[in-house]
Amino acid sequence: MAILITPETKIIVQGISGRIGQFHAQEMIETGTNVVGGVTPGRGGTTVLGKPVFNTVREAVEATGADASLMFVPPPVAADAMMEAADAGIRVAVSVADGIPAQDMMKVKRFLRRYKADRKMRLIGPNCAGVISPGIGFMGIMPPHIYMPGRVGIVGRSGTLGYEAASQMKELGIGVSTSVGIGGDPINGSSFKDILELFENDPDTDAVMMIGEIGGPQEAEAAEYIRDHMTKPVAAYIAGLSAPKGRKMGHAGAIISAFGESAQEKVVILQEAGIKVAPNPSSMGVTVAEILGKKAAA
Amino acid sequence: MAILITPETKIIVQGISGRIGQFHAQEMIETGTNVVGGVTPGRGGTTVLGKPVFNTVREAVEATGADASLMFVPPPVAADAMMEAADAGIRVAVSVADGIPAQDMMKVKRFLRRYKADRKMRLIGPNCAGVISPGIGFMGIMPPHIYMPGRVGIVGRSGTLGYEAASQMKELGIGVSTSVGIGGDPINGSSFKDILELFENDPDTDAVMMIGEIGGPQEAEAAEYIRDHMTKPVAAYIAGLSAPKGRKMGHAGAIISAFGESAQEKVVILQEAGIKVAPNPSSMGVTVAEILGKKAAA
Amino acid sequence: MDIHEHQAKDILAKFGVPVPRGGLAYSPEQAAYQAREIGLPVVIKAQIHSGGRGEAGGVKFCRTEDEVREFAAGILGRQLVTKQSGPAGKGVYRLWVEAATDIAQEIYLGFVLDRKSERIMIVASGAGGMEIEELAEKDPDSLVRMIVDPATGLCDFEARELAFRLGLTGNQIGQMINTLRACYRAYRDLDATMVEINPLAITGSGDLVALDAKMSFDTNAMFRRPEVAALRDLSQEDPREAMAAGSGLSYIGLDGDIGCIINGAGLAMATMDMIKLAGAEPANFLDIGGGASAERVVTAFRTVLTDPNVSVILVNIFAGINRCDWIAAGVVQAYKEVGMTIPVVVRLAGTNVDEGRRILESADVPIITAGTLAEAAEAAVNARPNSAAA
Amino acid sequence: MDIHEHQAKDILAKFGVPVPRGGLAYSPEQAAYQAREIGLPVVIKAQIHSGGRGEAGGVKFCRTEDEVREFAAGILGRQLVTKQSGPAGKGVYRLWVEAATDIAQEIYLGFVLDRKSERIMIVASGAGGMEIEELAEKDPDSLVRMIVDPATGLCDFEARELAFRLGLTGNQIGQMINTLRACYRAYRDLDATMVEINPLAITGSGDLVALDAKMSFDTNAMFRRPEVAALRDLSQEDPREAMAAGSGLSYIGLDGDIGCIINGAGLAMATMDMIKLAGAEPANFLDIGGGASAERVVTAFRTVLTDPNVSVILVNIFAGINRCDWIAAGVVQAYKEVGMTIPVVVRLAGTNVDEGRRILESADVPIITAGTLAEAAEAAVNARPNSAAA
Repeated sequence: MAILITPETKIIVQGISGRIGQFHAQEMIETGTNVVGGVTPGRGGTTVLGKPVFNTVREAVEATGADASLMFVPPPVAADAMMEAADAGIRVAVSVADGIPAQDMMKVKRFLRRYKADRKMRLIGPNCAGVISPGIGFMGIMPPHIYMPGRVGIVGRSGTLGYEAASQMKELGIGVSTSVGIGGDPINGSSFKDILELFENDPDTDAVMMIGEIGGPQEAEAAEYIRDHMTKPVAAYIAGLSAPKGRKMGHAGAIISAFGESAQEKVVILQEAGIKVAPNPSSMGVTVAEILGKKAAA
Repeated sequence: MAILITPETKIIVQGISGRIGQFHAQEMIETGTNVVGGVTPGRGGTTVLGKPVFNTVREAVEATGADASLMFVPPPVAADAMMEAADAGIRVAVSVADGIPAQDMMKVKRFLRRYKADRKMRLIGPNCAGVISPGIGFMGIMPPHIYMPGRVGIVGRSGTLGYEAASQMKELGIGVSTSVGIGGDPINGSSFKDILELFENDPDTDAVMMIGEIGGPQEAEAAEYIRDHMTKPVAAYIAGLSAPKGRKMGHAGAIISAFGESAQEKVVILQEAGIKVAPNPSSMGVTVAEILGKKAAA
Repeated sequence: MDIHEHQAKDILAKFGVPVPRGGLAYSPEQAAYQAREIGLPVVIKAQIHSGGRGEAGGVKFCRTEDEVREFAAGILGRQLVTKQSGPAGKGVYRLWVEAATDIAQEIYLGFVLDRKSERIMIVASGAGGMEIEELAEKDPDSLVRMIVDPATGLCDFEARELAFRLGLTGNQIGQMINTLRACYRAYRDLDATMVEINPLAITGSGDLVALDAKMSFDTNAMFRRPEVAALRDLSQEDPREAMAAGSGLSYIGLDGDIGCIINGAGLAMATMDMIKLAGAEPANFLDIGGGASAERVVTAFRTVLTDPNVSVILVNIFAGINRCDWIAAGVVQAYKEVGMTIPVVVRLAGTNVDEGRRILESADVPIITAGTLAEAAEAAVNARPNSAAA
Repeated sequence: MDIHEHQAKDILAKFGVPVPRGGLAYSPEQAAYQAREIGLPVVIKAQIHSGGRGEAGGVKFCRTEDEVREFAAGILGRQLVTKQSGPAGKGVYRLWVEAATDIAQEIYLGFVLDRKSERIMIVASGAGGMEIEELAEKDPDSLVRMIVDPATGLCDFEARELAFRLGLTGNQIGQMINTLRACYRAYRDLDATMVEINPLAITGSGDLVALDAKMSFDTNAMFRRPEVAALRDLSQEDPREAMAAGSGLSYIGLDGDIGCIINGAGLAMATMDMIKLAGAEPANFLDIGGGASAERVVTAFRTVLTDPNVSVILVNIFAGINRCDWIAAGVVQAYKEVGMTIPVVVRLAGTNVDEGRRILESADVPIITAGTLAEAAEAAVNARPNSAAA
């Protein structure tokens, strides 16, 4: 089954008529992803890559039955695209946009509270690589060939570190059920905990690799969830052990705050929750192999 | 038991140090109402009428265990007082302020959505006479002596028409369980339906007198509720049968809209829902007597 | 509180609504000057607080300065009676002169408070030009309604959906989003109760422009909107209603002969219903409000008596936050100060009723007292000089 | 994006925060003039984008114009090193001269984004004057935290509660409500990421006044805040970081000797971790971003090479939205255009990796290639001229 993208998922691409939207939509289609249409305001009635284009997400959902959306929409209007998708009934949305104002994301999170749980959209990102369920399809910008189908979930803030993990795992013959990039922004749609819950409940996932970094409270929250609620083994890696205190490192979110959010502190918190932490980014694959072995032994 | 004000209710008065606040607080205390304190920012630590005064509602609630608040706060800051009460854990609040900006009330209604049902404040008013449970106590500006204790609930937009009904009922020997003025503003804290639900569930109320007027959708909503969910008989009167179309009649809320909210239309809607409608404001008492008779016969 | 079309356009333009170029004129010469500045042809529009000006002859398309001067001279200073203005009409003291627009299509756009959702509702239609009541009747399918969540405000995607639903295309989509956003912000930031653009025209070249605009404001919020409150034009209001409001009274003149002085809007309406039931007509609605002093009662008498049709006055007070003794003192004082020549019926109930009755009894004034609402209404109807004829 | 104290005070004053009278000076004469206009004594404050100015000698209380002139002459044009400025310090090019205030008590007031609640958090303390980190350590009980619900904004009652919790009394309550409201609106309306007033002084006469103010802004939102973006002062930024940012690169200079060119902030941090683990130090953080062209890669080389400490360059790319062929072309182009004299280690993976490797192999450039992250870090550390000594 995997999570978020299953064989039943019907995907539209918001911003399909743009250069980048079209490039990745084509990759998705070529990899067998179930893309059913696209949305570009003002281009309703045209087709792109053989898929129908609509003026609004509502029209796209009504015509195609789409339940997922990948958004290639520029940062200044990316929040609006998210709210449009949520209001039109999309259930899973991925935003890759990098550079959305923080207050726009506050507004989106506020907006999503309109909907009851059974109707609420799950937002992945922004500023993320997206979601891939190898062998089923993907919504995002990742290179699909580096993922081997399998039974380990990956969840990470950083896109490239997610690739790194998948590739190290493939090297060791370990496949991926679903890999999720939750994005590097200070306010994002889904937290580590949100995705860990999905993996915990996914019968096709045996273990999870979680890739965190300096800044923000979500790794600590995840540690607590893993300790108290997860039955599946989790490995982790935290980037930024060498980051100098007080400097921003690219991701707006990766700021070391005064309140104990350094990489070192996160490693300790994770270890205290019983999670196996990879000592360096080259050993993510090996660490996954270890927890899988541990599980087999248990 | 009655509704909203029971013998257990502990009441504070926001604005107790003002002339009007003090006058009515005194009336309340003299009638045996359980007033436990007051709030006037900057007057914390003083006493009024022998009751302690606090700077904030939160402090008052912590010190006295108050769960109800009557607000004598000027219209420009009345909305803020409501939100303060809600945030401090007050469960029933009455605002008599007349002249609150409509957008302030939109904000209050929005604010109250923060709280889950089991913690949400019930707001009565604004621009209302308040609530009285004869023989137990009152929160408001009504003349308490015109109410006879009994088993008929009264709910109305207009304060003075509520007095009129109570006085006609007393004339006929019919007493009141609780009388609630929901207020004449276009946006108010509790609707007819909200209060009717309370009366329906109150073992000490046998029947209800509902006093509506031109403008707004709440009488029609109440009619539907009475028809579908109420077992107790309801009598009604709608003021404004002679009001000329398109003119405002005092209450900002009493505007005849284009969409079927005239007094005549409301009377028809209520009658179609099986509710006995008093033909004129002098026969409110008689109409209550009729429905009580009907009930006895049933 | 209503304002003039030109003021509404000014405000909306500042928020980003496209409006035609125009200028204000208080005389035929000024109108001609404005027409020259703007460039002929122009449209001249009488500025009154009322709709239906076009049908009533208050709007004129002019090709020459002479036409402008002639129309302005003919209408300035006149009362313009429209189907919304009431029979007395509204005085025309200023004209708005604006560039004539080539209209391809008319859109209706309105923002109001929806009492059901307790939120701002947008109503729009591709068949503009008509009143919203007519529209709702004649072309209900064209009406698009949208409710705005105050937690997030109007979102661009919502505005875009609305634009597509009205059948707009190309640049109009962006223009409509801007217009909707501007109207919403003007409504919210200035405590409006109504914003209406009708028509919002699509010009021959396909652009949107607001050809007429109405705004009303929440009187209760004007304390924090002094710049809006300053736009009030007393020449467009009933002088008695304005005077009464200044004293804390809510007064509305009506067509009957029974003057009413009542506390509470609900009781006032109910009393009017009773008068009607008793076969007469109220001369006014008057709510003396809460905490009324004797002075305010005297002012109420003076206000009611400015209406020459009044043949009897009915005072009906059920005091809660008011006090019957203060009211009674006011009635007695009115007798002394105002010079009463017509019968007065007084019914008192509620707070301090005994003291109130005592004051009335001990004063030497020829008041007819009543115990109940029904008695009061009946007594008032019967006390009229011509009631014997009935 | 940071701005100067005087700019923050200007902004906050417009929103309603009380600030002392003051003026800007670019020379000792201007400083003396401002002091004369304002009235002595004054406080002169070096305007740099950094805290800790007082301890570093950047703030001076002056009783005479001579003192003013002397202090200004001594500090203008200098680099001021504070505990927050980094070892190079920040250049002092402007001074803020303001009326000296009689301080009875100092309050700390800060507005930040709380990543846990994803809302704006207010942090306040009655023990102001210290940095928030110190405060949190030394007087944690004095810290009051309050989270603002964006659906309603900061309510007056919340501001009032906060004022009472800080022990304010009398007029200070209303002044604090105004100050909190002003800061909140400035934060929200201008897309700030931080507003800090420290100290917010209580004067001898009991009034509140903001003696220092800091604001930072969300770079991502500056497209819609041109008036804020215009306040940027490049003299306060690292020129290399600013230049890199102009080309879409995220560059931060560090103290080591291994230059890094990497895609993705996460992979960049991880690569730096690997370098450290291999016993060396990175010379910089550099994320080339998504969709990087060959030109951007060349710019990245140029930027890294401006640091004289760099003795080897490590290129580590795991391409998703990027493409290895474009990156490889960029590396080859950099060799041709930049004049490379130090070793370059390249690791490519991901989108179009085979084409990328082919380009590197067929080009006649002395690149050291690596297959994995670990190999790449190790190769870079070993390729340093002085690594044989290790």
